Amino acid sequence: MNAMRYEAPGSIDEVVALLAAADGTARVLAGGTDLLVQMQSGLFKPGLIVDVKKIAEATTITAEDDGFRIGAAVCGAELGEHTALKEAWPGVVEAAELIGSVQIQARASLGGNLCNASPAADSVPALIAAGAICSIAGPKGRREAPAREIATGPGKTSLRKGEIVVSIHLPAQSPRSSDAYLRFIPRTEMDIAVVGAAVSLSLDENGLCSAARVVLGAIAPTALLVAEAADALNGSPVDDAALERLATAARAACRPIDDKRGTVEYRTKVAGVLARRATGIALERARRK
Amino acid sequence: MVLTNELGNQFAGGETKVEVQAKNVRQLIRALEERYPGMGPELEAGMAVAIDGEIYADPFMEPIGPDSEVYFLPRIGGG
Amino acid sequence: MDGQTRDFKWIGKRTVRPDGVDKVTGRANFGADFSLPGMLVGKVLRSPHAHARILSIDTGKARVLPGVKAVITAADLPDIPSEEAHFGEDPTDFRYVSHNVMARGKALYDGHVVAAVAATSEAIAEAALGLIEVEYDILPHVLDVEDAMKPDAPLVIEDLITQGITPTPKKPSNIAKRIQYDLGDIAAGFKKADVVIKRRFTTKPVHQGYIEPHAVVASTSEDGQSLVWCSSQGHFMVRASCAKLLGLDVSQLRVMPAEIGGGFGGKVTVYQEPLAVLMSRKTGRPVKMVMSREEVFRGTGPTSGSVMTVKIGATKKGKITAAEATLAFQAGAYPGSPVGLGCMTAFAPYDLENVKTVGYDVVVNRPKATAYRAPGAPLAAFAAESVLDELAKALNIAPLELREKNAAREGTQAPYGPRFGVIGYVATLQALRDHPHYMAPLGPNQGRGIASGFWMNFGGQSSAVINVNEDGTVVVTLGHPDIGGSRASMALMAAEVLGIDITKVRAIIGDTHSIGLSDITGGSKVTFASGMAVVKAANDVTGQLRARAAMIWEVDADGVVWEDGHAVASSTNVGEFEPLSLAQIAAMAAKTGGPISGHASINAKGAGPGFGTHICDVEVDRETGRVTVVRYTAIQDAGRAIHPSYVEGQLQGGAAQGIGWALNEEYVYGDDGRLQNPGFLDYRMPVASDLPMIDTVIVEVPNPNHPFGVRGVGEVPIVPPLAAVANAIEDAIGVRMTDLPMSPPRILAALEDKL
Amino acid sequence: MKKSHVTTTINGEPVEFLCEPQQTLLDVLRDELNLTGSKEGCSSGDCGACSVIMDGRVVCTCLALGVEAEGRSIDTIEGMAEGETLHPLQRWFLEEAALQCGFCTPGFLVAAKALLDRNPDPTETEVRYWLAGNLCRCTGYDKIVRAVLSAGAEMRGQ
Repeated sequence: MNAMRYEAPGSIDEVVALLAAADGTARVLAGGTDLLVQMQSGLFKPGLIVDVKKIAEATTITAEDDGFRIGAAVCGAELGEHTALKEAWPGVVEAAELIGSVQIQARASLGGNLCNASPAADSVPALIAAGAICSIAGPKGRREAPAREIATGPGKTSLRKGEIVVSIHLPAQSPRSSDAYLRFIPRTEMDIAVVGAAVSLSLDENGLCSAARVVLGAIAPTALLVAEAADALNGSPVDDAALERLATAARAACRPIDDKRGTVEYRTKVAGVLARRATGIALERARRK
Repeated sequence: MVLTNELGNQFAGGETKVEVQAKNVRQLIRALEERYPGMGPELEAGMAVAIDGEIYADPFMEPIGPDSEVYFLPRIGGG
Repeated sequence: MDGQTRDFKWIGKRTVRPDGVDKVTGRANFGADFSLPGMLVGKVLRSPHAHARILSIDTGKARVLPGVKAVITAADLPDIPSEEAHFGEDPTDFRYVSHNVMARGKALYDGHVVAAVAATSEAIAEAALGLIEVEYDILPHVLDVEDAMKPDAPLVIEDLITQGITPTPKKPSNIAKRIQYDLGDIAAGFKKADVVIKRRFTTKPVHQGYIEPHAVVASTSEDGQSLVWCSSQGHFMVRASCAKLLGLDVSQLRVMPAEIGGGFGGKVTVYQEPLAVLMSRKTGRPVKMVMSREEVFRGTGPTSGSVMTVKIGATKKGKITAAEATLAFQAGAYPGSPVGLGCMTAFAPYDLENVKTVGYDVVVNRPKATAYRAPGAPLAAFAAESVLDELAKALNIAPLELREKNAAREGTQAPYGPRFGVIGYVATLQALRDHPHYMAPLGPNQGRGIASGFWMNFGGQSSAVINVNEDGTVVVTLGHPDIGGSRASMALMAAEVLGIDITKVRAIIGDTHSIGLSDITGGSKVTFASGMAVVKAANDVTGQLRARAAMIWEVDADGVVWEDGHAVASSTNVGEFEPLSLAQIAAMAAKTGGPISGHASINAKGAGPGFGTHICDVEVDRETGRVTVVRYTAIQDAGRAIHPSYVEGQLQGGAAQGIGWALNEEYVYGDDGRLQNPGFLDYRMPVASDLPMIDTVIVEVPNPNHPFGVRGVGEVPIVPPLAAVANAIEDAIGVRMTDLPMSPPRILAALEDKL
Repeated sequence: MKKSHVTTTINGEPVEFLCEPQQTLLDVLRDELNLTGSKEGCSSGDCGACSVIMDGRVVCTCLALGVEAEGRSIDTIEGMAEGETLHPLQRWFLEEAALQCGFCTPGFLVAAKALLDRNPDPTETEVRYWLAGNLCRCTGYDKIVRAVLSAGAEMRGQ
């Protein structure tokens, strides 16, 4: 009977040590809203669970060189209650808050959402659009990596054995800049995204788009940073013509699969629609900044 | 009285409108059994009966008037 | 007891339900909330294949695993003969029920039970399942109803001969039964029509979606007596099924009704109960079996998916001259889909001269279809009410007006034969015309649809006992499990007849040893049938109370009447007596003959058919195809609303299930015949934020056959929504959706085809 | 396998229990502590019938481990009434017939309490989105939302 061991260490170093010593079926527990579903459905039975919720660095939000360092285990609800973070990065916060119900929001974390590496993860496109950088601890010490490089395929990450994401840093928000995230689900809550679209953009003094990042979710094995979509916005007044080019570029980038949540054709069409709408929201927010 | 299409086909050579003399359901089923051998058990096993619009799920001695309209129906269930 | 006209003291009051406090405090015990000392955990092994012959099952390793106390397969259950099963349900066959509970020879669907174990812990039971080696010969499977009807289709049941076809076919097929109802001359009817609309519809299987998974605890003592706690829609049905499947006397089984966490028809049959009883008998220890949500979806009955064709013809003035429907329903692995009921109800709200409905009950490699709230009617109404709407547009007549022109009334001949008695369909149409929703303005991309629905409702066997306690309080014991609030209604009816305060009345559900046999809770029959039994039992009590008062007053019993909860001398020449209250008489019960108890066990007849008309506004996002219900009103004839809140609750709950069925609910199968969405994440039922408030209008056209005029209300509400939503979508974007669910991808595709 | 010893607070009272590390908090509440008010509808966090309030936030106990309760404060449905007097939400659910079968009711009450504790005057839409994680198949949600709004009004002294 492969009984499971549970540890809740007080420091990152202890976590790294535990993971390094584990026989390989170890898992990190933050919110557990993906991990426990997988365990309950008998997908796998980990030999060791390392709970990181006792470690301050992983469970706090701190302002850092006027950006934000978010603990990997901070839950979505807490992000929603952080007014300064919500003011600076509304797109990231609304993406985190769309993950599941209020009950899930009380537990689900950005680190968990990122490392579970689901192609349809809601927070990941917004993190990538915001240019988030992850702080990773492992047997060989600390390193940093952009959020974009974490997921490498469905359920697969670039983390080496024994490494964990400790916190996620969001850069300072520049003036006349904002972000937004939208997803499509058949109902109004509780579904996994059929398509997700995150946009972050900046405007220059006369309202032209000076920088943009457009990231789509659930339309490829990992979240996809679509350069052509950003090019469609850069230098434009983000008018209808630009939005049309953006939508076309978004559709062109899609490589979705057919599954019980959506068909290739449907996801591609809706990706264009959401990219446009998310850009509209980000634009409107940026103008108000 | 009127038989369901299914019964009519199976036992009465497709005929569904039948005139029968009977004072209650039991006598009716006996009369039908005589005229169309094999129909009796089928009626008793799983059929409800409607007499002048009233549906009886477990028919037995319900009275039938001289010019009553009688229908046999499958037992009505629910969920 | 003429309960028709005079105003009532208790009937119609919105009292708190007797089982309410326990439910809001978490005290109420549902199926999985029981546990007993020494209890084992039971688990079943399910076939992973859509269709396979079972060559061998090797349970050797599982049996010897420490902690495993019993391992059973079909060999441990008697191979019982075919026999019709009747519990107020569509007739099924005990042999098929047994094969569905435990596969015999062949596993017919992904999730079909092939073995079961009982062990000292869930972990050990799970491990034991892993040690059972089953050798399968995988066979070609068929899921789609039309494919299954083809002559060369793989046979789900090798020796199945179609019933209802003469001469009886020789060659076996997947068509278990053909059903036909006729009225008048269909061909002549279509000749007289100026406009004829014909449409083909398809729907997917949907699940009842009750939040409580099936759960049972069974315990057997050495004298062969089994105690069973389970949540079901009929503990007498559970008793009878277990007895039949295990070869026991029904008296060897005492089934206690736990609170039931929703059923909607899905719990009118047995799944694990016989296995838990069998394993408790083999081990001499209690066995608890609780399904996981995945098991509920894979292994318990959704209602049928279907392919339907409806053709309706009408004159320019909007008189329907002919209506024809061909319905093919999936029955799942064993015969018994509700296609017959679909045929009977498709056109029932309308006064038609010429009708022809043909139904095919088709077996496929899917879980056995089980009843789901007005079984078959929502499908048939989706097709019929959609074509009616299209006909109205073609004739340039308002959909409501077209229905008014053809509405069924008293004396109308139903498509399945008998003439309707007093019915309230026209009253629901009038209530719709008067309702502010009907003329309210609509916004951009919004549309409005209406649809009507019918269910014949059902009576059946019902028992009630009313015991008068020594202090004048009263306990009403009933035999049907209470899901929707029937204990509240029974208490109200008892209080009304006895004339005492509602707080003096407790209503409980008796177990199979302590109350007379009662059919399943379903067919919208409980308030109707149980109500009749309660009224009869209450009259039995008042009769005894009058006799006791007569004894106290030393007068003849005929001289005493029961009024407002008191024995009263019928006239002054009987004598001058102070009226005696129920409590006063109860206090003297010992002296006047012993405890006072009223009984009634009846087969309730004269169930009044129910009619409903719904109106729905939707908004469609043309760029993504998402449909949002922005306003919904459900109107229904309840005959008499005993407890208005719970009648409203039935209308609102049925509408919500219908909306889910219309928009997003479906079983998704892979090409391998395996279910891909056995969970609440991807089986998309409506959540709170998906729906608006659901307004209700209760019309009351009393049913003359019931002391208080009651008609069943539980099932009609799910019949209209499918078409109401479809008609609203057509009104919003001009696209006639004929396939369910009307999910966003399908709406978007239909919009693009239209461009 | 050695069980873990957990010290926690449930409904305001100190509680200790032993549990296997892989046992969920829901299994512990129901099977070890006999608090069967929290129900198991799906074991995947999709139905909300197992909701409790843990450290002020409403969570699904089927997606938390029993050992995670160490040092935390948990409020279940069993602790919602104060002795004989029901919580206003419990009363209004009864008053407005906001339950039929009652299986989802404990989850709804606990979630609604967490809402009103945080947002005493929610709009209908806010109530519906907050309760979107609690599935109900009997009521169509109408009377549940109305009961929460009514209880909120009473608790605000209106």
